[in-house]
Amino acid sequence: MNIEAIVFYLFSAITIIAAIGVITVKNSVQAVLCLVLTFFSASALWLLLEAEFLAITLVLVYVGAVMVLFLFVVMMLDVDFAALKQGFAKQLPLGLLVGFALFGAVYWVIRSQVFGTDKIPEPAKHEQGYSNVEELGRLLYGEYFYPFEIAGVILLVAIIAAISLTFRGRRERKGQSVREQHRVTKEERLKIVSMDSEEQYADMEITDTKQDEETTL
Amino acid sequence: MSTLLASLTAPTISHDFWPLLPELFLLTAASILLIVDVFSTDIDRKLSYNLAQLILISTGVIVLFQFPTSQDFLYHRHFINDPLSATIKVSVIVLASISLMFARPYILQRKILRGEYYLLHLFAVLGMMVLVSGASLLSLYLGLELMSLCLYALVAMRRREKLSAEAAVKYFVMGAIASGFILYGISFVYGVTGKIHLADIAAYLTENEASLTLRFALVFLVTGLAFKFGAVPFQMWVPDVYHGAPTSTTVFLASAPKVAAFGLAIRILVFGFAGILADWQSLLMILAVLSMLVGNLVALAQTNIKRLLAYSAIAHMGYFLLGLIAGNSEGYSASFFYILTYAITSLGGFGCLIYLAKGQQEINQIDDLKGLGMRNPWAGLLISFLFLSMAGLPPFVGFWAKLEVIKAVLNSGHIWLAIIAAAMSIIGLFYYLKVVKVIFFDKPEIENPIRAERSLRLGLGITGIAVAVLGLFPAQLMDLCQKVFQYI
Amino acid sequence: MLTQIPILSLLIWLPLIGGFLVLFGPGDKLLVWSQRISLLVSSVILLLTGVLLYLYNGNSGQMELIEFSSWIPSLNINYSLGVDGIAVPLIALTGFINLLVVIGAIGSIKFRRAQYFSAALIMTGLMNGVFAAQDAILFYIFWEAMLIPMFLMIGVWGGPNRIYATIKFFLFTFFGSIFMLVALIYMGQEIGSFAINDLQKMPLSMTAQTWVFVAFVAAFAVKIPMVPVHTWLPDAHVEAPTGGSVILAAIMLKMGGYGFLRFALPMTPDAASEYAWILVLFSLVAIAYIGFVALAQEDMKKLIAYSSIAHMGFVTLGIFIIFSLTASQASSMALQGAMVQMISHGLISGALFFSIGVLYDRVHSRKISDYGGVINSMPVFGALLMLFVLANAGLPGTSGFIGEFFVILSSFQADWRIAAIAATTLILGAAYSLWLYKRVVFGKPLNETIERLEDINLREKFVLISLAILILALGLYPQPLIEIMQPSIEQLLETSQSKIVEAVE
Amino acid sequence: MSLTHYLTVSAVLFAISVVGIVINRKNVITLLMCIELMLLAVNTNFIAFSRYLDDSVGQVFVFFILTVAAAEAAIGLAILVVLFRTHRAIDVEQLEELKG
Amino acid sequence: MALFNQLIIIAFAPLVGAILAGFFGKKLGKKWTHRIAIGLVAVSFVLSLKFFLAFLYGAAQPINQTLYQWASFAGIDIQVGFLVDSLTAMMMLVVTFVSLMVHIYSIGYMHDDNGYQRFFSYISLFTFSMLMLVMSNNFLQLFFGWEAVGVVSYLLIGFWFKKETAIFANMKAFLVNRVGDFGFLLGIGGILYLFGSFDYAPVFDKMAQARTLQESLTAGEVSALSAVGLEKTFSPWGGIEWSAISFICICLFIGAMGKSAQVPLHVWLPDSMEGPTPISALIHAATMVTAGVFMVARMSPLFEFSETALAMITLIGAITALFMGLIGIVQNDIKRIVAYSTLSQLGYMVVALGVSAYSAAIFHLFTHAFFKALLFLAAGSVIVALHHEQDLRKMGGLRKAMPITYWASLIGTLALIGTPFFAGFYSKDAIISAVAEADGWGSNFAYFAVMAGVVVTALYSMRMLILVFHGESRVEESAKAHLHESPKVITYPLILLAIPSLMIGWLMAEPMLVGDYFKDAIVVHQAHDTLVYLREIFGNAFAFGLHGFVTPVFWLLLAGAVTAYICFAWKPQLAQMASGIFAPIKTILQNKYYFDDFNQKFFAKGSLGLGRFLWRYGDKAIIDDGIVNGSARSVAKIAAKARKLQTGYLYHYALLMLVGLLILIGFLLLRG
Repeated sequence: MNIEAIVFYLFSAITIIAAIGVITVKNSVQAVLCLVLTFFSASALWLLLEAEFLAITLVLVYVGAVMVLFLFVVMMLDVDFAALKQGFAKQLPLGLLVGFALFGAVYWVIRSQVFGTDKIPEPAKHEQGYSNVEELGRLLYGEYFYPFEIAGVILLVAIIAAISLTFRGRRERKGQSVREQHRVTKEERLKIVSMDSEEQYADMEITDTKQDEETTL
Repeated sequence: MSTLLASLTAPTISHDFWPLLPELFLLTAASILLIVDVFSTDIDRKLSYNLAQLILISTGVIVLFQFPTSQDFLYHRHFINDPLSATIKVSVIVLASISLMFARPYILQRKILRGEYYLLHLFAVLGMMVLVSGASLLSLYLGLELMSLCLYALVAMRRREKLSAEAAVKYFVMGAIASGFILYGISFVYGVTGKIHLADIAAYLTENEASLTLRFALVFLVTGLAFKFGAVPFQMWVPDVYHGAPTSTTVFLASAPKVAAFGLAIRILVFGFAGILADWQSLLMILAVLSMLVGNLVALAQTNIKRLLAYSAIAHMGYFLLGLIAGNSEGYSASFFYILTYAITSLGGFGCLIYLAKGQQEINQIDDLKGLGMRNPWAGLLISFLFLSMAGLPPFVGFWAKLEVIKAVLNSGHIWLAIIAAAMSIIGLFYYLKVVKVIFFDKPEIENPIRAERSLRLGLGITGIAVAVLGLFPAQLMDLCQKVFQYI
Repeated sequence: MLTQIPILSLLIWLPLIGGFLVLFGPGDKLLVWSQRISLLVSSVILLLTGVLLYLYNGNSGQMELIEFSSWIPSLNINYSLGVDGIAVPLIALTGFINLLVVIGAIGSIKFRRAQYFSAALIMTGLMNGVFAAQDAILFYIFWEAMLIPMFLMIGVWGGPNRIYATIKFFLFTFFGSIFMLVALIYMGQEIGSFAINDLQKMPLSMTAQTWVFVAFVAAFAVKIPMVPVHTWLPDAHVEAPTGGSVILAAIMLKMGGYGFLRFALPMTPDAASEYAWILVLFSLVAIAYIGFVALAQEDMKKLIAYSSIAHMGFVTLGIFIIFSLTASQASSMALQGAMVQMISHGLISGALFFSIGVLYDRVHSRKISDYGGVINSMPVFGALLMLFVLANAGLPGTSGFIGEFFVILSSFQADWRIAAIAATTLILGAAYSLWLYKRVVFGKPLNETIERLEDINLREKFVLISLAILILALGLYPQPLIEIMQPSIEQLLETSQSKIVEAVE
Repeated sequence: MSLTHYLTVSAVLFAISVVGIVINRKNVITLLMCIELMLLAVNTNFIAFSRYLDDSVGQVFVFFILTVAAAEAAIGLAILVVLFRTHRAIDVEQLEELKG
Repeated sequence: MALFNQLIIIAFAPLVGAILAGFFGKKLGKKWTHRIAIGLVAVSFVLSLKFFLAFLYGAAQPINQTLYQWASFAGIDIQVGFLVDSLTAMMMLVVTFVSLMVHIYSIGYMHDDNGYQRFFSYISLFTFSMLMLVMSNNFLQLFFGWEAVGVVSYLLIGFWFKKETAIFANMKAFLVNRVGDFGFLLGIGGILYLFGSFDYAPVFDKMAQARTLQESLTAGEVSALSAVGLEKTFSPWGGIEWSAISFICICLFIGAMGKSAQVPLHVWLPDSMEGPTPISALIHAATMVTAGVFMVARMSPLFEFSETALAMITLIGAITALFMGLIGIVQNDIKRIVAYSTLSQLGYMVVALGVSAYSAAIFHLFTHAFFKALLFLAAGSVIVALHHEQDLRKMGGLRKAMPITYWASLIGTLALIGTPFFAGFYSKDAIISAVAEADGWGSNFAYFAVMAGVVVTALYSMRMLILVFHGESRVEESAKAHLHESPKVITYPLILLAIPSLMIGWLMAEPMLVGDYFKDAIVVHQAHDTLVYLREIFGNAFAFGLHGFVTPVFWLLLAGAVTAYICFAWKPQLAQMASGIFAPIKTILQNKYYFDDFNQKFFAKGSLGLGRFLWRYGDKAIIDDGIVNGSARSVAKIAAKARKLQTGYLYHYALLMLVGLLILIGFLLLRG
């Protein structure tokens, strides 16, 4: 067994165990950390596969940004994590069954008879001086400029969407909408309630535009 | 002369960007709108709305002006410019425009952020345009994601509404899983063929026998597609999202993305995987039968009109798939016709809920339509047109749609599918009739007539009348649907 | 000059346009306007049917007054119209009944009257379309579209249980016709044309014929209706407003028979001949079984509805007995009988439903037990109803006799036992008709309301008397009608020869 | 190391993510993480293929997936925030008002 | 004027009368209504008489001409036309004459009725229908007339529509007749099947050919029939075969049984007495009920070829003749007695038909029309005089007050019981002698029945005469005060009818019974000719009348009459005693052999019950609730179940998605 195999098996094991951790640990913060670990070890595997740029990107972008965002949200949301006990026991057998079935099905098509070394031998390692980054850059800015642009738009959309969803801004302005005032009907303005004679004015309600209930973080 | 020769022979880096003009225009204009919106002080964002409509219309006009007459692969074959893509683009733009008409009063009443709402619409449209022009699995994926991300956000836009948030979460999670499936499938396609361009994959399939792995990958792709269409058993999100989303979003969600998804399906299945037609045919058959069955049956048990329409949408996807199953250009054009007309119909179908909504009060139950025929005969009539069209009754356009797909499926020899489709449409008729019944036969609780915004009336009028007029004169649209498949 | 006008298109579109005009016109706010327009349009329709009868030559038995324009070239579906001797009388009947329905509605419909008129007019246009269409898909469109106004008519102006009835009606009919659509599409896409003429000529293997035939039967048997898919009819009739019942009974049921003649027989003759015995059997069941069931009814409309089913049994019997007949003479007679029965039943059942409508407008009950001795206060009505009831019982000299007579006699040629069962209608028909009459009209006035009933007014008189005249005229001198139909029936018998081709499959 | 090895690892990851989604009844965040896992599996697949096919396209694809996944995560978390604001919880089991 | 135009006038004049009276009666007023109606019927009568006389003196040839083409297609021609031969001419005479008398009589009888004009319209219409029936030259028109008279009879029985019994009786009459028509229609179906035509002429031609063959070759019936292509048979079920001719004849006779009220389809006739008396005379005695007899005689070429049918006819006729007469003895309603007498006499006619003595039957029909109409009208006269009292027990001793009526009744009764020289004698004696001659199946019983019938007839006839006109008056005081003879419009018809009742027998017996008056209309096979003996002994009418006094028939008659005299006039206690002794028989007779009860319980209640059962369980329970709503329900149930799958939980959704994926994968793997 060469060093490559040892590294492969080591990081594969870590990846898988950490991934299992992600879905099993009770605490969300721990889960995020497990995920971080998964990413780390996965990036190691990617390095084995000579995808240096992506491996580093994974660590930088994913672990550095996305996972931090996750952690941030987990921390920010005032979630009672005690209440979020993992109650998956009931689903577990079924889930495992499905998981195994899925894995079995996938394995059937990737088994070594299909993708073994005899079928697809590992290509030679890249020569010295080969730059993965350069290669990718050439592709991205050349052949793949069109998808690249779209990816940019996607990020823009993500910004807009995320902001518009979470943006709370100023409290709703107390501005008038002439349109709404114009359209209000008699029924909406005044609700006449039949009432007893002694409580003359008590039951009379004026239903105006309802004030939206504000929620705070 | 020599320059011309040179340009032909030399590996050129420069590109002709004219075919991309609609997308570029839309993107640029949307970005401008973004800026304009930021600086707008009008609480109603009237300007933004008008601009958004203007942008859509202009984009549509641009597409029409450079309507392609041939099939061109551009930009390193990531982009395809053909009549099919142009037609879908135009129809998506039209649908989006009408759904904005419906959306405007709705979001105004509910204090949904206006500018962003329009923007997300525009970007969703952009995503769809990218999607239908995608010639590689990568550009298709990106287009799909662009569209989906906008839709996720649009579903969640009614931020104070519990149902809206719930729907958004469900939609997002399920959608992400579906994307994951598609990607997983794509990874295997790439792994087996080494290609991500549709044309290359098609070429690979003509040269090689499809391996089990590739067909396996196909299942994942079909699953993803089925999810986007909302075909059984990947339909679970449909009723919940249609129900929980703001109605204005539902209007959009139920129309334009379906057409775009049709483009996606054609690109993947026909442009890429025509070589293993028999495989995806049989997969789609299962989906179609299940969709027709489950959609119609469960719709029967609904009291909530949005859910009813959602299940009916599921059922419609079953019928729609029949055309694809036929596996020839006649079938594809039948499906295209089906999805186009269905989109218009469902636009109106959901739109009418906005039309009927009164202030903050939502229309949810079928019973809320009570006595509509009396309160506003015109609206009652138009809405019944829509529902009867969905039921596939002549002389409305839904009839032709059903006729075409049934013809296509009969043509391909699957008579049993046609019979199931026919049998299921009986159940379908029942719940549509229930709605028509409520509109015309039940006594309303409130007698006063409905006053609706002009844009609502316009939207409902356009869809309702389109359903009837297309029903009487479907030939042009049918021809168009056939023409766009002439390159296949 | 008359030959230049597209008479069939006019017959279809004029009522449709008129109907929409009334619908979108001022409605009940300007009721007089709506009424006048409806009456005007209806009269013009009747006039046009007169023109149609004049223009129709009918010696060849072929389609005449053909109109053709391309509609959907990609599917080869065309706007193609034409009539033969089978369609012409039915169109004439439609125009006539429509006018009566409009006139009848003036007094008896109390709300949303303009919409009622428009529903009646639209339905008339669509029904004319059904009879005139020469393209299978065009036919289907009219066939289905017609359900919508009828659905609304029953649902809006119907009785207490109208919603159940109208949905049942719609679903039943749709259930049948959707399979017919599949069959038509199947045939159409096999030969690439939906022209009825082409479909009739198209060779089909026995298996294909069987399936197509089953689909046709599903559609037409429900419509006509045959036992055991008849149960929508009593419900629909009972709940429908008078005009709705009249249209339903007088014309819509005929479409089933028309469909059998136009589609099932010529397109799938071999399958039809193979399975004719089943349909004959069910026709006989309809005649005998429904006769007894009608006897037990306590609701006037239901009774008439059941009697309609029994009478339509003669239509199906006449149509399908031809496969057991060897003499062409007898086949002609059977089909003539079926056709005459359709026309005559249109008149008689229309008249009966109008009569019940007259009573209902006054007493607001359809229960037989709420009546008795009506003749004391309504002698003219009683006399007319007597005629209708007797015609319903198949009295010679009225139109009700001819169809039954022909069908019984021709089925005698096949097997006297069939004729014997069919002839039980003589007894049963008389029993339920006369018993109804006895309970409702004869006797001492049941109560004060009955005693004070007003006899029919001028409008009702017009409706009932014009029907009575036609019923008698047809009964005493059916030859003109028979002459119109005969060449087409011959033609039909010719096209209904075996066309089996064992296609290489 | 054969291709199968790498693919198997990613298949395991894929299966784990799927099982995670199915068995998780409480926390929506976990769902989001499972989705990230799923994408990781996909990416690993792509990179492995890319390596063994000796073709950079796979890596380019992964690049885009990473981009999209980031955007997706952003929107997902935004939705999560919205959810939390309305429900005061991110409990999956509470998300059952829409059903039937 | 061409003969054919005269025929048109004969037939349609009453129709015009009916239309005028019916639609314009209110405007015309009573007087003009009856003037017009009577005038038009008189026209018919005069022309009919002319035709009759022409045939009587052998100066006319049968006329067979088409009026118009009713329907014509594919080689089938159905027309409306007239066939007038001696038989028709006689029937026309009877119909128009009796009708005229009844018209006149009705002026008095219906004087105060609100429906005066309606009544005239109806009876004119009836006359028209009856004429169409007898003058028809084809089966369709025959059926038309057949049904039309039934309808008018229906209308007239229910003329007093407020009377519950009347409107029950008329429905019963119509329905029972419809049972007969059922057979009749099948018979017509058989005719068309066998002969391919509706017209009489080709049918009779074919039969004549067969007969010639049979007689010349002395071949059997079957071979003669097969020689002309009529050997077809029907098989009701495996193995059994009926000859087509027999089948047709029996079917036609079933029609005749309905119309001519033969057991067991006789039940409607007594009840039909609920109608006004004039129509009982016209329809239910003289004309309509004899239509069956007429029809069988008209079809004699057919019936002659069916021994089976003839035997059946004999049997049914004999039963009717005897047993219906018996019921007459115990009746107390004056009209019902006459009605049962009519039944019995119809039985005589039918027996005669059965033994192939068609001319005897028709002759009896002829004479019976006069004297029975006379009896009815006389009874009507009594009823009017007593203010619509019909119970014998409230009459008696009316001879003084109503001499004309009395004498008319007496003549009628004597004619009915067959006193020599009266009209009934000739016809009845002819029948009895023919039955005596007959040797067909059942003829022995028939002979017994007709002989016993003579006694019975005498008994009930004399009983009625005695109880009404003789003895103590039992009339109620209120009526007694203004008891007087009926007005002239009533008595004149009585007188006019009494004349033929007296004389028509010896005037007509010679040409009709033994002569060749019917030579062109009635066909009798030589082997069946039962009137041979009569022809031998007849001599002339006077001699035959004298001969009548020495036949056993006369003594039987006398016995009956004397018994009646003893029991009801001389010693009424005897009647009491007899009714005590024969109590069980009396009960049976009073209950009319329980036919009505059986019909009511079995057929009426039974069909209604069956209808209800089929409706409730067939239509409602099985089809509607079971199949239609049941499938709707189960679909709804499945839908509700399927709906539960949408639990709302994300993990279920994901799970289902995965399962779906796995299913698709599995499917693909299985597909190979």
